[in-house]
Amino acid sequence: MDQLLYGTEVLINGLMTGVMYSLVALGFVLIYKASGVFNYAQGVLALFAALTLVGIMEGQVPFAHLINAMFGTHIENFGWNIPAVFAILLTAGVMVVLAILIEKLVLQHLVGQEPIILFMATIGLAYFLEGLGDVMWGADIKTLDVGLPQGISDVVEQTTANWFGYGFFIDRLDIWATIIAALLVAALVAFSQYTKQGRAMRAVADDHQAALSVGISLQFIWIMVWSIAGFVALVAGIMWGTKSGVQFSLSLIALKALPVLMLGGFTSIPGAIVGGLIIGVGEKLFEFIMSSPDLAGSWFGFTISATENWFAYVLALLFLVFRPQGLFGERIIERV
Amino acid sequence: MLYREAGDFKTTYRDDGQTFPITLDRLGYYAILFVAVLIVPFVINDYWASAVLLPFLIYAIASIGLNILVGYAGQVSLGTGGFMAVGAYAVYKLMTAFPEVSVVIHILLAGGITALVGIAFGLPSLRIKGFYLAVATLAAQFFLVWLFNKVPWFYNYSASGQINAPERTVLGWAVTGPAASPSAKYLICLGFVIFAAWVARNLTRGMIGRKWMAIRDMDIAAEIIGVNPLSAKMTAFGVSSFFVGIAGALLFAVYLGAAEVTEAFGINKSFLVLFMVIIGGLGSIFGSFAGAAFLVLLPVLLKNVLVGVLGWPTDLAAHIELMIVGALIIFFLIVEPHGLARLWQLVKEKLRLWPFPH
Amino acid sequence: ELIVPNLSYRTGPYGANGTQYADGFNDYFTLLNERDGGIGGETISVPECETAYNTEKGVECYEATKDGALVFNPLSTGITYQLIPKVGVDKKVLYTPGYGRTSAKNGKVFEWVFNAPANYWDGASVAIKYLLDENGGDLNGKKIALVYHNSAYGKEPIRTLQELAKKHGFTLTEIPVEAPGQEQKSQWLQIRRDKPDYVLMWGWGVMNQVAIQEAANIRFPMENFIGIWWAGSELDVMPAGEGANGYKALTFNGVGMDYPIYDDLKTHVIDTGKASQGGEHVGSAVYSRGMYAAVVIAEAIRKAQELAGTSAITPEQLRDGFEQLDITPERLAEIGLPDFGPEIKLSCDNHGGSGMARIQQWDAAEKKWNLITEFMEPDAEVLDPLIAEDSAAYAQEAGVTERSCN
Amino acid sequence: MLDAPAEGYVTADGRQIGPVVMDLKNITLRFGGVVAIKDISFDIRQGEIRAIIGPNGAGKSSMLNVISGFYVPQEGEVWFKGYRRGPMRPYQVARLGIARTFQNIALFDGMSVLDNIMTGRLNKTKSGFLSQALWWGPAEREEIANREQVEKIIDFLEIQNIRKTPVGRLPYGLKKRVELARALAAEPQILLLDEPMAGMNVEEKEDMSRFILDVNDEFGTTTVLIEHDMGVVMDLSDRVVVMDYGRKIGDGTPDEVRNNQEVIDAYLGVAHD
Amino acid sequence: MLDTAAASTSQTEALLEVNNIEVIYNHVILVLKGVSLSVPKGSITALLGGNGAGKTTTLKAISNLLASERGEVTKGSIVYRGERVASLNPASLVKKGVIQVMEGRHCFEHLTVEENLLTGAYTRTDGAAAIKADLDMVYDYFPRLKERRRSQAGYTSGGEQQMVAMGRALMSRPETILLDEPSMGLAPQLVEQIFEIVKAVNEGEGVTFLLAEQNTNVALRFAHYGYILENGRVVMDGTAQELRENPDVKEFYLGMSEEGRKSFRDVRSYRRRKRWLS
Ligand SMILES: Nc1ncnc2c1ncn2[C@@H]1O[C@H](COP(=O)(O)OP(=O)(O)OP(=O)(O)O)[C@@H](O)[C@H]1O
Ligand SMILES: Nc1ncnc2c1ncn2[C@@H]1O[C@H](COP(=O)(O)OP(=O)(O)OP(=O)(O)O)[C@@H](O)[C@H]1O
Ligand SMILES: [Mg+2]
Ligand SMILES: [Mg+2]
Repeated sequence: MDQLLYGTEVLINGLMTGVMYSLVALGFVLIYKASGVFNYAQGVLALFAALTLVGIMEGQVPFAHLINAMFGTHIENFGWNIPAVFAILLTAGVMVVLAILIEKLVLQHLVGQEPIILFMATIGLAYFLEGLGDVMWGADIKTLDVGLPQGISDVVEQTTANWFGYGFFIDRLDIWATIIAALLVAALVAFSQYTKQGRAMRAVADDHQAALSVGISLQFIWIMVWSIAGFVALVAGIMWGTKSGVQFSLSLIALKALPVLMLGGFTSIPGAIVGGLIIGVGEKLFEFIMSSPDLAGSWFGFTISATENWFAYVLALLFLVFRPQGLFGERIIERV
Repeated sequence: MLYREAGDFKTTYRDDGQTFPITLDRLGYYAILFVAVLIVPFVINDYWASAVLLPFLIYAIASIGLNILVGYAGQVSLGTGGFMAVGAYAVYKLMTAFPEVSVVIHILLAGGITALVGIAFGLPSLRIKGFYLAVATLAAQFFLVWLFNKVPWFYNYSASGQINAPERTVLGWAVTGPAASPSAKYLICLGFVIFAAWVARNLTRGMIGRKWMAIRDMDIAAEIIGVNPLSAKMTAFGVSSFFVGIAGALLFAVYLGAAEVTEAFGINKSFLVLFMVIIGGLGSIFGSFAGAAFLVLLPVLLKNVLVGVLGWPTDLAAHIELMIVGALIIFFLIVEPHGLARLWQLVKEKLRLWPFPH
Repeated sequence: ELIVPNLSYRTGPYGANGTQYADGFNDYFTLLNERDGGIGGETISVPECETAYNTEKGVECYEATKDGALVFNPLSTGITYQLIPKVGVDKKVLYTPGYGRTSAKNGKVFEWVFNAPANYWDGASVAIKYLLDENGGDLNGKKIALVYHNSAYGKEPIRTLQELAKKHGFTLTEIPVEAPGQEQKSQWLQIRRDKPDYVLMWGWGVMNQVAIQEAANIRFPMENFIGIWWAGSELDVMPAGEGANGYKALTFNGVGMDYPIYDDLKTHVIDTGKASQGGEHVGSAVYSRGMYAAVVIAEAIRKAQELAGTSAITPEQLRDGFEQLDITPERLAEIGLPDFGPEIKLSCDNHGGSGMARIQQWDAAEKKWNLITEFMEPDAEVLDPLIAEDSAAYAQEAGVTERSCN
Repeated sequence: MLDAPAEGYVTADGRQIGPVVMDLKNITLRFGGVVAIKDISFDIRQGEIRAIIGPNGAGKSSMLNVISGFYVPQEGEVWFKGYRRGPMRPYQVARLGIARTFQNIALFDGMSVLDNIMTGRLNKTKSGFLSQALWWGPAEREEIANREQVEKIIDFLEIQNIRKTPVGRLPYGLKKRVELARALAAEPQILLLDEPMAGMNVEEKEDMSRFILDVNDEFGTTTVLIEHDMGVVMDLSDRVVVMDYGRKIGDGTPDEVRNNQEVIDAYLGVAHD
Repeated sequence: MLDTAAASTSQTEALLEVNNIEVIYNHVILVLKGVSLSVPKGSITALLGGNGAGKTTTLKAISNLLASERGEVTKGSIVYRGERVASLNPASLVKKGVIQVMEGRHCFEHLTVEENLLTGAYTRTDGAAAIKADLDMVYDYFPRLKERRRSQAGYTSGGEQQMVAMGRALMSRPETILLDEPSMGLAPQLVEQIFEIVKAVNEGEGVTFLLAEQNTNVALRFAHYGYILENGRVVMDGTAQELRENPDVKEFYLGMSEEGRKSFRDVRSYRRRKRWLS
């Protein structure tokens, strides 16, 4: 009985974690859908956005370190504090500028190239942004607080304690993440399915040349999606940054988002959410069962742990064997 | 006309099928081989060996391996780090279990074991394609690393989970272990590089290579004209992993001497080798060398210039180095998406026309 | 001129910590050069090389800085393992305070490696010692969980803790966290269910921040949560804000700015603009540790010069200096760091010192660490056989014959 | 002529047409709701040129895909040389000696013309993996033998000058020719051609027709041809199947088909000369 | 011959003028070696020539799509309504009314047939009703598309895709359409029909057409003026009438000899009298 309750708690937390993964995966999906580009830099984009947000909130001077090193000055801070809401807006603006630059300097020159080349270019971009983030804002670990609540939700704990005699743990940050993710997904689905821009975006993903030939401006579409993806990255950056501080490792959450994508399908926005939920629950439950002496221990006679890094991928792989395009991905067209 | 092809006629198909059909190329190739085998070992020192030459040679093998898979067979893999780990741990277990057997055999066997593991992880490629496959290969990457970290048998139950290469000799020269001289290490790696390049070249110019390329270019059509996708993909995974395993074995046994799986064979390794393949040129053995050279040399060079020559603080240099490497990758992809190999070819084509523009 | 390369890392997942450590290391030598004109009249040159915590770059850095270098301190267990066999051949000293291969304490096998003042096994033992003290000397029936970085580094204390668990009758639960460790929900839910009395942590990088945050989230009593010294920097606790209040960590060096040396540092290094990175991190926990490593190396150099009767010492002479090193409390006070570290007295067969460490606790309101215990001794009875066993295993594997230390 | 003797006959211009080699019986193929082929039966005789015509989307290419094993019909049987063909993967079908070209050119873009054609000889290659890896005697000998065969085809189709060009760069019409070469290299018993002359001008079509006829003459290769140019179809083929949205609406000699009212309505529009 | 051609077309206003352009692929492969042509407003101009003559390349040069194939115009100029095309990106060219139907269809595979058609209207701003009307018009022209409107374009037959590509171009209400091999792969009566549509659109709405076509027969029946390209050069041009009657054109492009159309079966030797060894 206890195991069942614990299992349920793990499951719910798995769902919540899944939502956090989905936030990162969403950015990938958008860009993939719009350009067929598998944007490895999405994680770094989240890091960059979070760094910028903290920098703006705390009035850090960008490139202070570089300037100081070059001119021997000692500037660090503008000495002002900007409220979170404005800072978020400003950061969103920065992300748009970044999107424009990426389009102008990178994507524009790679029109019509094979997907793997574009993929590689985004890895190059990831390196670049990682370096840029460090040079601009310093490599310190920064604390991010935009006023989101954190920690156990007492309400949930007490209610469940009353009901089941065991209080469930749910992080309030996760609850917020869920709400925000739901809003984002609804907005994005509506956008891509029902608007002209959304249709153009999918057209671009299919065939750059043909899109050009009907007058779709790749430039515009790409700037648009990269801006949106930048904004999604900002949201992901805020969530993850609140949890772990803003630091280099934030960029590695991309690796947690990949199995989510694979499972949900690279091209499906709802897939990113459902995939996230499945992965979140799957990896947490697997870890729970396999590392618990009462479960795996008594069933198999051994326990294993720290499985989460690979289990997500293996789980996604299993799904793919049955549906090679992911759960919700567009069918891969195979014709001759 | 500096570089000429015209007038270089072939009268048999055998001549036409050789690796360097153009005399000038052939001469250049022999010259490089001569320098590599007979001159470099005598002038090599520790720094050059460990900072540049060994990693270059070892990564060249890994790139050839991965190029077979990605460049020739079109199956994108991000599991290279994991497969290198298989090679490393296999050679470690073999070296410690059978100390009397030659390390060369161990390394080849390690390649063979890696090939089997590669084939096993390659099986999903029958269903899964493109980026889905790429991401799926990460399952191999993470699982293998976890496994080697988790199961003490693989690291002979050492307290920390590290593996250390014991000293082994070839023809009386120590090639592994701390006492191995740079030239011995260099020569053994060079030997494997030549072997790998030669085998890869043979495979890719023959029917097997054509099957791979057919699968890469259009898998459905390939199957319809008679390519068995199972055997084509599995041979590609097998051969590729064989080389990658050898590279992993050399990386651990000859180059690093000690390794911890999470650090030495992490996902970054997978990306690094993939980069080499793409920057060098997909589907080109020369490209594998060029890519490996580029990505081994570039950071060393940048570091020496930024820190050594310009005297920047190391952290700034390191961050800017990241930016430069990133920017250069993008730059190269823009200039020539088909890699350094194609760039070289274009240069040759230009030279052929020189001094006329076209 | 004496060369002491600084194999640092200021980028990558652990760059934030690496930066502070490297700054402390650099600044102390800068201070010696600026204030005293070096050591024994020889200026110390500290060429820095970025390893990015990456073993291959570590090897490259080692080779690049090897010429004329005396001693290496790579601040990475992985790179240390790489270098242990190499330094034996190249005859360079490898100094790995508080990290690296624990059994390198055995100087008979590891002639060139020093890991004073404390190693991971010492740390584990001291932590248990502290808990024993807290519980009136009895841990019987207590539950202790070890949350660790699933790598060579994180796995180091397990053997020791298992032995200690047998000896003191507590149960040990091992909870690995796969690097990098951004997501530790499973682990902390497990802790919430199991309700261990204490949690020990061997973490590094983002894993620390997340663990501390998660501990706060599940309202785990922070004073029962003890990290190893690499999980005891300001960087680790700051992101959790108030929640981290009361968190404890081991340390083998003093923290805070209440040491006379900082006056000298200010006049000679910081105010003259010679501080590494502009002196941003002066006084932080990891900075102090970097500085402390430099202090020990400097003292060993001093000793070596004394023994060799020349100021331009060789690595061999430095090794001798290390083996006869004796940093007394008085000497520390003289340096301007009273009570900053334990007494270090090394010998030919003991390359690891006394292994003493103490506990620091985080005060979130003041945003500072407070030292809450004196230096405590590890349990030699448990550790010595382990060290003998592990070093013997290495000796056999690597074909090293023990030297005699008489 | 439809009820020609089982053992074959000789055409007006003196070619030998043999017995039925492939018999398609009651083939039905559906994609979800779309019925691409509805209960179609027809046969192919040894050595003949068999055309399939019909409006766009009629299911001609699908039919070819059924023959080459890429689509598996929901209903119906395929008989080849007197045996019922079981479920087979396309590459196994290819090994039976069925080669084809594709409507939307399916060349291997990354390879040179020569290599593309060499892939056609795939099933004629016997040397093993090791011998290829080490380039031992048999591998090299076989490679050279294959090359000689391929060179003959290259000469035959007059594409010598583009031998080493990557096919991606070739203009459309030449690609079609290379595809034909690749199919020929397999020395097939049955050659399936899906619109081999689309995008060619008259002169090129004449060349192509010549190639098809010569292959047929020379090697007796049975040819199945889909083509929209009625001139070509009527001139080249021995028998014609007409499809219309999945149904078969005609089957017979060019003359019979040409004068079939249903065919005229559905496809030809006007009676062709 | 070129000069007289220029003289004969100069009476009507030239909408599109291509002056002596040279195109190089990949920096080394010279494909067009000085092509000049002029397309009068409201005309149907045909670009004829064998495989690899450079028709597609010419069209792509005009619609500015070469860049994404690593090709570039290195010499000469292309002027549309007095403005140099080089300075425009493909999207603004579409806004100016030039749209291309690409060779090989290039449908958006994952979009449905209807969505494909709607992307054609991407640049239009005249409201949903007008677009709907045009959609109906396209379905009128190609009833088959109406049946398949909900299928993903990737799963439609070759001919259906060709209709989609054509319909998509019509949806943009262009002023000029560059048509690359519209008849390829289409059933005979559909070829006829497509050209009828071209004619209707041309006459009814004054849309100018420049079409590259292999099917010389039909092309010359519907076009007003024709250029023949060989090997990257214009080798002949003239009104459709002139070309139709030119004996060389007759022989090489229309497949007629003095005796009328020959059977394909009777072509006993190759045109260019090449011999093959076997
Ligand atoms: N894989 C598939 N999935 C769904 N529908 C398909 C598939 N393949 C073909 N179809 C449909 O089946 C019908 C017949 O297609 P097919 O390609 O055989 O036509 P076709 O006769 O070759 O036409 P065309 O002359 O235009 O090439 C078409 O309507 C097409 O959309
Ligand atoms: N991307 C490219 N790279 C290199 N060469 C190319 C490229 N595209 C076309 N070419 C070359 O340019 C020449 C002209 O090709 P183009 O496609 O313009 O001919 P075309 O007249 O349209 O022929 P077709 O009637 O077969 O379509 C050909 O020789 C072709 O090999
Ligand atoms: Mg068809
Ligand atoms: Mg063309």
